[in-house]
Amino acid sequence: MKQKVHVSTKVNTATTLGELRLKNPLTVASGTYGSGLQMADFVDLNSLGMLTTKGVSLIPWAGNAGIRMKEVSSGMLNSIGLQNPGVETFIEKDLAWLRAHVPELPVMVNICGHSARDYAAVIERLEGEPGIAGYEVNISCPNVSEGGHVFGATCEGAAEVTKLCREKTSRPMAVKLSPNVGNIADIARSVEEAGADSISLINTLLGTAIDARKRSFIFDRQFAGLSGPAIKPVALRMVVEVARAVKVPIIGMGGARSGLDVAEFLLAGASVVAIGTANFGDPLAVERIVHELEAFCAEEGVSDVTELIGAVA
Amino acid sequence: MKQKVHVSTKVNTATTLGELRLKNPLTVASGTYGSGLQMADFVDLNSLGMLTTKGVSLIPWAGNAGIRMKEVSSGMLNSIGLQNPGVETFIEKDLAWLRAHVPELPVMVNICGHSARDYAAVIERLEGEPGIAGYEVNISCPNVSEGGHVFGATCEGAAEVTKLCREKTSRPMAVKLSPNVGNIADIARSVEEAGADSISLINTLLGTAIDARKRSFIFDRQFAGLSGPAIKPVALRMVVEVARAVKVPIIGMGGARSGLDVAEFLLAGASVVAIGTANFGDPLAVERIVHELEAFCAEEGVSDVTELIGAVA
Amino acid sequence: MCKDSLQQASKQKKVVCEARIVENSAVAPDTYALILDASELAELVQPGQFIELNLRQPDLVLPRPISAYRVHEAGEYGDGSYGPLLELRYQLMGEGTRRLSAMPAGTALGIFGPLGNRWPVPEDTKSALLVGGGIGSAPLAMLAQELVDAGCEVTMVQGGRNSDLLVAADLFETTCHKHALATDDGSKGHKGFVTGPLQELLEDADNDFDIAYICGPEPMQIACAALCEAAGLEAYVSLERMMACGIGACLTCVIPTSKGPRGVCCHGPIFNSKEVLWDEAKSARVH
Amino acid sequence: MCKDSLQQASKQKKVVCEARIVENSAVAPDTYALILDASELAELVQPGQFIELNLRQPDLVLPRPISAYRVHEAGEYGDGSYGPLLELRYQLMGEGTRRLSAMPAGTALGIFGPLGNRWPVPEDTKSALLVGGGIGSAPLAMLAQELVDAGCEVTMVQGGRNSDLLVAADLFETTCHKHALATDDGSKGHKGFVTGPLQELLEDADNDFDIAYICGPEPMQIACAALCEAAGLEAYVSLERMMACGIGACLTCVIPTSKGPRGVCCHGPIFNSKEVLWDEAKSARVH
Repeated sequence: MKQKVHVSTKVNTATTLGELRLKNPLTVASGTYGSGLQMADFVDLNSLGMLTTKGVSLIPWAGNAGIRMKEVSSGMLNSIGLQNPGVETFIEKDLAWLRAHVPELPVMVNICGHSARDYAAVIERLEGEPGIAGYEVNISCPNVSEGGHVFGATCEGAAEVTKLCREKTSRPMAVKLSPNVGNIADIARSVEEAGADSISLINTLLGTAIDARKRSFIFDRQFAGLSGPAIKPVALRMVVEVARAVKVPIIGMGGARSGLDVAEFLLAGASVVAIGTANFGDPLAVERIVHELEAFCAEEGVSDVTELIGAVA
Repeated sequence: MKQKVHVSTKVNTATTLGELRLKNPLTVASGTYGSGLQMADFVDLNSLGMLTTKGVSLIPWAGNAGIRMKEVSSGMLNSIGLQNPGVETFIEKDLAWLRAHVPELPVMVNICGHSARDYAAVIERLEGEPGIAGYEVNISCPNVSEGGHVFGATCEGAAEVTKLCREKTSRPMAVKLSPNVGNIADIARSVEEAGADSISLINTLLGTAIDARKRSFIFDRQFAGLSGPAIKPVALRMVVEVARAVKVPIIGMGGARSGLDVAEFLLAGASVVAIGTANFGDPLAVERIVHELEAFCAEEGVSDVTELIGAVA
Repeated sequence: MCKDSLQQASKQKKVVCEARIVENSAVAPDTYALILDASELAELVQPGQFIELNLRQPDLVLPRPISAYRVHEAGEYGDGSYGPLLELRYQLMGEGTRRLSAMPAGTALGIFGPLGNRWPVPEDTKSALLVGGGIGSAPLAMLAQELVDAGCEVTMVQGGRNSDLLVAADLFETTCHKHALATDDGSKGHKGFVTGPLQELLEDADNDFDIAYICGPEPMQIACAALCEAAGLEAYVSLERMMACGIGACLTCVIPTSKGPRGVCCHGPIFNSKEVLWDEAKSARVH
Repeated sequence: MCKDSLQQASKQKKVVCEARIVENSAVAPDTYALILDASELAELVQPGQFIELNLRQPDLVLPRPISAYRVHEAGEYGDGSYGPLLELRYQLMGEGTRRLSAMPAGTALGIFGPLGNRWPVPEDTKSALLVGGGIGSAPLAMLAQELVDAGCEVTMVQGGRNSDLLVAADLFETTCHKHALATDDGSKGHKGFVTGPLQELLEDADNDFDIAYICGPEPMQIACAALCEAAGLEAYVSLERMMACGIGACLTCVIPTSKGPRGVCCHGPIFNSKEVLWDEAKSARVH
């Protein structure tokens, strides 16, 4: 086994996401951390480089009926349905809490909608509110006017949402891509051209689970989103593909649960890495992973984590 | 915990794949079982419902350089590159051996090629040879004339290969789809229209692995194919989608490793289920899984496994 | 969505730590007693609350929520000397509990909590009716002890498939003032569901219950709550749903209530039975 | 592709069974002795062959190939009475071996084999030179014993990072007629690589080796094979590659040779050093 050399390299973990300056390259995958305040009894939110909130829609969404989660091999399927109390409640309660309690923490507000105008309207409403570092536009929401296909399934749909949102904000704006496509690089390029400042990927892989004894789907909506370590190889591959296709920075995610995983995502081309499913097993996951990443860098003589970004050969 | 009722239901495991009659719905995923003969010291090949061989090309393929496999969470990535000695050697050695030793076993010969004509030529060469139950056309091979994109990435490419192969054979012909697309149902329909008698899915998900300390890809070709339980939820979902889109039977696969998994694939719409990665950990996996499937059916009062096909609601 | 409950729960300190297994043994068919060395958490946990247990199995990405059964005072236990120990009772339900059941003493697990709300005890509670079904009796044990210690008259009605599955019956027999039993097979107590003895107790004019606490399989909870409500008795139930984070972040475990969707992990697990929309809730039942 | 080797190997019976751990203990830093109760397999295995061990960890889908170290005769062992026991030596290399190292006696694992070819011993072999590096000495132990039993003169040259990592040095010291040692840090034997004492032995006119058997890290095997070849000595090496099926089905572990690509699992693991195309093989090295 390789002897670990404990070099006393001082590691600078600070990174940037476009114009945003982050104290470390860790954020959380939208929906796994609430709007942050739910975690505050367990974790120091300031340990995050950036907070990404649960998706916020224009009006309250009730989310899906039936079972919402099933654990599968090295992962989980979820069918939450972006339940949220809507942008007004978000501003009044969550955002106010964040401003009051973690004023220094960059907050990326995740945006969802059932039409391109929905998304734009949420951003328009938030644009005047202080305490928001930027937006992450989730184009994996079902497009109600287009029969439920997600916006992220086509270059045109992805670009449309991006463009309308871009018009409403001068803040940094990430667009979060769906991985359930055959041309992730094309979609990334469309989104970049339409004005995204950064690209988040991957959202969950579309999967299903069946209860063989009941002969029924586990989920009322039949299909659900797969996350966790199971999808890490696919996520890494897509980050590599997108990093080669666009110039804007990438927020990489998909099954990362260790400092080594984060290093892999950085090497693949991500500037920031989101921890998702790993938060569930351990509310302190991000804190631990930041330490692991620092240790990895120290061992490898990396004095600045940004050295790793896109450095795979 | 549910009390298991040990009903003495006699279970008929026989099924069909179009005109083929199989003693049970189990086969093996191409490439995980050699051409069968390599396994013969360990397992009674006649325990399979059907044998699916490793891919056979017109001329010998050397396969990929570098590391060819990496274990990942609940799965593995492979980059074998369809190494095979070519159709002549296959006929002379492997097929001859199969005819001599397991004459009753339905043998599905998996076909690969770098051009649509390649595929057709392999089938043409095999068509006169006895001891072949049918072909499984793997359209996930890189299309050399189209810059390495796989045939299975587009409806047109998939249909073209299918059509040319169809012209060369009157034997049952399955087409094996790539899951790295956004429209699996469309591709399945194209392939059905072009003359496929059945559809196999899913091939591996495209992924990658990075050695963070070396800052390099694990695989010389950078990307590799993900298989194993990690992909089961995606595979099941795609089987459901394809079963709704086509009338031809389905050979389902992707991470199945137990009788319960097989029942889920059958319920999702598969008529036959292939065991892949699970063969590596246990050469007797298929035999065990057949028994587990029988036990499941007995417990659930299923007297005929074909009752399960597509029966999810 | 758990902002309200958060503000309330925030008053309670939370702990994320490592817990070593002190004992993990079968106490009935498919039923285990798990004693954990997690003293800070043991000191905090209230009757009805639960913890999340990270089994540290790489392929099982989610922690397991398990309700507190009781807290052992600091002192000697087995071969060692410990701070307060947390005891849980769990039943084999799937792969996670199966693996947990094979873990020997000394195994280190991740744990965080206490989570969720507690059984509410109005100040003037003089007589309480507890109804437990199967493993669902376990989350009532701490409550029974607390009520008895507070001078409250406690009646426990307990059901199970058979006499082996009357979880912690000895403890309830010792703790409670009255203890009625029912088994599906009649191997102990009333033959039939727990609703039989419950109905009798409710009809008995000598009883003057102030409140009912119900925990068990959902159909049993529904039936028992209906009987209590019909008798004009306020009933609280402890619900179970597939759960991920356990702390109100992911919205996996929501339950429809008359107040809107509520998180079992953060607004619950304990709800006033009248508020739960049982029919709507049915499609997300775990069992 | 393993048709030829298959026909050859077919003469050997193969076993797929369950094996219980009889002993699993650290014998040196990061190095473990694993004794398995798998008597049918133990009776079949030949020097240089390996087995595949299914660790029964749900997230680790592949079995672990490990070479046979030695076979203990049937009889008493520890607390029990056993048929022939199979002993392996393994080093912590990653997640699989890490988990294996934590498994107590009594743990049931899946096993299949014997796999691969064996060290070839030409009929007229009178004097053999064995060269082992690190954990790579282990697959030479059965061979050394076999050769000694056959009346062959056996010289073992063994290297390791330090004296602790001269795997099974005591056994070789007892078994072999000559035993030369080298450590990187000079803590035992020659200070430096194993090539030092090897070169001396090859240059010593008193030695008249018929054949050399080399096992260890690939760069060490290459260097040692080159020295042997230069001295006109036929050398066999035991190779390692990422492996899946272990039986010639999946073509994961191919190695480029002058005869074309060959499977380490089915044509190997043992190859004539002259046939291996070392430069081409480099990109698929495991370590």
